[in-house]
Amino acid sequence: MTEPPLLSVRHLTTEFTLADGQVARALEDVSFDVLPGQTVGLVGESGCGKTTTLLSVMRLLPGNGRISGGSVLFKGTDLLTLSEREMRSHRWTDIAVVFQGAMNALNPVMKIADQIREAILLHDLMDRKAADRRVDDLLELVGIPRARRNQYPHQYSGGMRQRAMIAMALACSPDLLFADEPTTALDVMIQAQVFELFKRIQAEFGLAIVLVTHDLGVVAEMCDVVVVMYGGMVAEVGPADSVYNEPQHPYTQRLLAAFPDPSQSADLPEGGQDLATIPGTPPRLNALPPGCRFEPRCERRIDRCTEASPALVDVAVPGSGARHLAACHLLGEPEAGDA
Amino acid sequence: MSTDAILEVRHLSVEFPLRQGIGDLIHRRQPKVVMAVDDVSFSLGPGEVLALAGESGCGKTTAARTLIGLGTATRGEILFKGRRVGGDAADGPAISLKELRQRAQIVFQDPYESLNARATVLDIVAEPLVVHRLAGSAQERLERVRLALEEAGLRPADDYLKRHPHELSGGQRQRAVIASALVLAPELLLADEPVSMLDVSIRAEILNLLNALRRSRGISILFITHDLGIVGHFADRLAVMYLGRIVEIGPTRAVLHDPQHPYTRALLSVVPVPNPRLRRQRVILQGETPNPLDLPAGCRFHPRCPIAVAACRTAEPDLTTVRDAHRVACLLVAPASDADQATHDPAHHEGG
Amino acid sequence: MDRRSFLLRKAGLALLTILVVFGINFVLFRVLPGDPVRSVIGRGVRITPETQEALREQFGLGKPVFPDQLVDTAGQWLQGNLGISWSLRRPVTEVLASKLWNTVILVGLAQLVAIILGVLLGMLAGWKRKTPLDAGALGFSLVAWSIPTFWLGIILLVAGSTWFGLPTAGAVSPENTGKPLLSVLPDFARHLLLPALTLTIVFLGEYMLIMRSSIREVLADDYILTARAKGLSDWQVLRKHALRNALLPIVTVIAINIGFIVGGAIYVETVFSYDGLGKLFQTALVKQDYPLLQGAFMLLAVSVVIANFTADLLYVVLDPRVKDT
Amino acid sequence: MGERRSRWSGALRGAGRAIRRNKLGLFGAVLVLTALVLGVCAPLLTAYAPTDIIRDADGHGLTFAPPWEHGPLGTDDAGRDVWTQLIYGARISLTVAALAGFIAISIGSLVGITAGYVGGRADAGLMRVTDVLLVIPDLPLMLVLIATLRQMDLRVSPLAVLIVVIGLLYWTSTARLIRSQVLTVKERQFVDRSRAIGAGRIHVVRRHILPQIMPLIVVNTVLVLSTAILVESGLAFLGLGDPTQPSWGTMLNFAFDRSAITNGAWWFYLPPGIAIVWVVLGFALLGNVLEERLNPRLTGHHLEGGKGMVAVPGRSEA
Repeated sequence: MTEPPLLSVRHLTTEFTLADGQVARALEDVSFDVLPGQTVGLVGESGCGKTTTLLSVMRLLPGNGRISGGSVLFKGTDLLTLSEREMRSHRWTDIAVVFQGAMNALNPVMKIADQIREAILLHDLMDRKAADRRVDDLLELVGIPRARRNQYPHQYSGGMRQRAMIAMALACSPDLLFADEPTTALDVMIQAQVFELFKRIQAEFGLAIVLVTHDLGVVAEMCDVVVVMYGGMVAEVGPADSVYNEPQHPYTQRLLAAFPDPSQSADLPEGGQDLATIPGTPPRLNALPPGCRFEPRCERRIDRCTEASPALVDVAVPGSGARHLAACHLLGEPEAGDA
Repeated sequence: MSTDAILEVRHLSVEFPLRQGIGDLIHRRQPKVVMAVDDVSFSLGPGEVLALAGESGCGKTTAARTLIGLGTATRGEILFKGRRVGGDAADGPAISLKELRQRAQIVFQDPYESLNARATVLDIVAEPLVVHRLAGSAQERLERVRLALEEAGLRPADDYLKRHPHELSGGQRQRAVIASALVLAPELLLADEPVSMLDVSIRAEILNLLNALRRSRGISILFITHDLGIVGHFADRLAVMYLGRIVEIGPTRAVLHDPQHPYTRALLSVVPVPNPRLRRQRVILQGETPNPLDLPAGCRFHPRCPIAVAACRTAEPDLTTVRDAHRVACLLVAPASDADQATHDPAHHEGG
Repeated sequence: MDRRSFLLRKAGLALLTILVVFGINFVLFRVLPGDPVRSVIGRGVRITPETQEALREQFGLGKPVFPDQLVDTAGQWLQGNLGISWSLRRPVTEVLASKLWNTVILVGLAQLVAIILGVLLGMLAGWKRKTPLDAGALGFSLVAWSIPTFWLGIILLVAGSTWFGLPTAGAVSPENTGKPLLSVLPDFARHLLLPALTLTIVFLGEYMLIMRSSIREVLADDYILTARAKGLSDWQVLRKHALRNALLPIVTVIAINIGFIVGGAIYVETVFSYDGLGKLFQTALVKQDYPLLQGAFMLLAVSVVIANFTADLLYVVLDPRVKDT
Repeated sequence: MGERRSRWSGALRGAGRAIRRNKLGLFGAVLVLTALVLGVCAPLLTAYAPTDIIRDADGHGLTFAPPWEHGPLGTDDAGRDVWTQLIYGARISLTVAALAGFIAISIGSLVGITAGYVGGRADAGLMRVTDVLLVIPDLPLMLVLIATLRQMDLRVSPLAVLIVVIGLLYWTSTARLIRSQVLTVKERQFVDRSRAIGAGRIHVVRRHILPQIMPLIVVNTVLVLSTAILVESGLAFLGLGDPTQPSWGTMLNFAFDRSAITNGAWWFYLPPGIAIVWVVLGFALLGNVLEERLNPRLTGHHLEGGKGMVAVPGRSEA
């Protein structure tokens, strides 16, 4: 903990006004850190708030969303205190995003090169000529032939669109890259290529990456730190190794058990074996449980679980120096002074 | 191949003619054809689960759709319990498409898309009974729908009958789809990526449900998937497809544990494993699957193959048996007689 | 589908449409009661038997209807010979040519203003959803769409002449008739104002409405979020990303509208006695001057087909993904 | 039969719910309904027949009498009661529009569903016809057609000619819209599933396609009806209505031709126009509400965030 975090999300709370006028807390008390050059996995099932976290940090929530509390410190500056104009100057130059399913994330009537160049020119980083050169360099970096720079998104394959999206995200040399399900619609081989690319650019530019995904396998292969989210809250956060091998939150435990491990499949009995399941479904925004949000599906619930929402407590192996936290009443209460 | 197979597919090919532009007509160009499925053969025994795996565009979905008559086979034949589907009775035992569709059912990938939003669960599950005029009275129909729902895990059934799809979660929708497939007590289930749209915890439930059905009812399942991570938990046999062809087929454990085809090896090496401690040697193929309109000569995998030799550019390999029922289409894989000699194992070419 | 196939198909459609219009004209011409020569020349016209014979020859009226008459008529029409107006006793082509420009200027001006204003206001309304601007735009659009063109013309005619002393009839004042257009420009503009305003209001409403919903759909697309994440301001997002994508439906609507624009011109020119093709068409209708009616119909249809094809070309320029829609 | 009815009523009930929830939609419904009631109850609301000539004490026709001399809306050039003509005109205008609209929607739906579901050559052929009709300028075509038909002494009411011509020309946009919707629905997985179960074409169209496009047909009916009213009034204004059964358009034709404007008889040319706007606006409002309900993409967008997004700024802590 000697190095100051690049991004520090503290007690972030975001609300949505639903169609029926009800206000729902899509994010509650979300806290995590991203150190420079680190890869952090934001993992959870659909509706757990991982994309909302990204949009809240970037302050790009839709019209019915509203950040009602907490802070987002980027290099010590609270992004939530900035004016809209100041916030705009931080976007892309400090934090860039690779969006999900790059088909719709790219403007269909604008040439790829122009879309990449746009951000460079917008933030006045260089003149037009230099920007064009930079676009060529970026395309080469992500492996798109120069001949295709002036094509339109529909002329690209899914994998190439995602590469173009990555080139675009790198255009202003950000320190932090959010990748929102960057390979969801892609085949495994293309997914492997894209992640290889992520690793390469990270090694080359030393940027930090926050990978938003539902795929526990991808997180295990890519990330140093895992943030497991459930129902708009952080269930568990810690080094990937600890979280995967010593999961503390009942949700993390069940989730990992439900996820098939192909490296183990050769040892399975003939005809396969049933996977562990989690009964029930994740909570809907319009019907959040009053206490712990996992309580209705938890087999180990106790009385307190229905009453109060648990806070994150330190569960790290003493002396390991790692920061491993989980939010569960079974794990005890947070000590005073804990973040 | 065994004659008591539920399903037998022989040399199935499916071609799609490409729509021609006016320019093509003026210049009298030959209509182009996409070979979606190319000379595919396999069989499926009673109570068996065969996984058909591959990347998008490999022809696995087209194959499944063709089996149930949602596509037309260009060549080859499909036999259901030894009876030729849509065949002429003069050529031997035949089964009509209508009867096949009563005894074989398909479950699609997207539970949000495969249910008509304006129908109730009762309408949806009862539809096969209505189409085949199988339930005499409304009461009997209701009873059979209830049974199917309970079997698909929607209990108590009465809670779900009047619901519309938007009132169900993703997992419940897929259960409703499965219930409507079960209502006719089929012998064969074609499951086209039935869990790929579902969250991890829900996915496990649906896979367990399919597994239970296979065990309790002895339903044979053809399981179409792009996810090699889940087949080990579920399938008895695994077939890997690439560009319309089966490149490797065999008992699941044999294929996963000892993949022979370089494509299978690469594919398996990049499946994400939920274990941060495991650092594997990964074979990442460069480029993308070639355009099926312009198939490479010889082995269609050779342009991306890490171990290709000159012969691969000209000769197209057939499936050859390496061990028992494990068959591979690769020139560099030794046939069964040499199977024990490890020196012929292509793994050594790769150094891994 | 590639661009060339798309354009070839559209060109084919244009040609087919012109053929169909010609066919309608040809058939309707023949089902009219009476002597076919008379229907070419007109009832009350006195002509020598020689001329009559010449005309009979020219339009092949002595021969069988199919194929000879069809071929002869098509030949005549292709040469620009559309017969002689019964009421005006001048060649139809000549009459049409003399009225064409007045209408082109009226319709063109109104469309230009309506498109520019409609796109701009519609964009603002769609962007500022649920604001007074949005509600106002929606209200105006719906009311403008609901008003019959001719009635709006009447209202504006009464209001304009009573309160602003604007002229109520003609394209220029009687004393200026026949003078070169440039020399009487102010007078021409005064006459143009009310009819053009009427047409503008009618089409403005529709363009605003389409642009409003089009921009709202586009703004819900993912690439808009990308653009915002890049640091673009809302206005930059609108201008650089949303506008061009939102314009595509407008182009389609304008293409479809061109036919209705002609209808609007007929109403407005009738109400304002504006000396153009629309008024001519209405006069021909009242006087049952069939050659003139059909000639005008042919000219209007061909203009619409050409304008429609131009809109298709524009669409190809705007959308790199041209597909068969 | 029961199922069929429930599908229709289902679509209509959905439409009804959407309209009731929305003030503008409710307003639109009120506008249409009042016009309908006035037309239906016309004989109860006036002492005259539309052709009756009002006479003064001397027996002269009371021409161009303003409302304050003869209530409630004065008289026209021939001394007929404008109010009476107006409410009887509602009958003509609405009937012509309803019948023409019905023809147009029926043809349009049939063509759209056939072209979309059957596909292939039927689709290509039907769409060529639609495209050509869509491009030919509608008003000139109608004028030429009606003029010729009249010349032919067909011995049918001019209103019948109007209904048929409008009905036969205004189905094209409906057909295109429904076809593209059918094409989308046809590709949906639940249609595939139904086919895989063994369902035939009729079953698929009845059980899956129709219920999906029914809301679209309802919206389109509303829009086609309003178009039909506008078109009828326009044709009647150009003198192609039935002078013995004046619709609102015919009234305006009389007013314009018989110098109501130069006489300042605004009570003659304002009410029919207002009546047309009244009804068409009613339909337009209904259509707008239904369309917003049909298209969920219109409910929100990415530029709406802005200033109110961060509610509690600066509660930063170390």
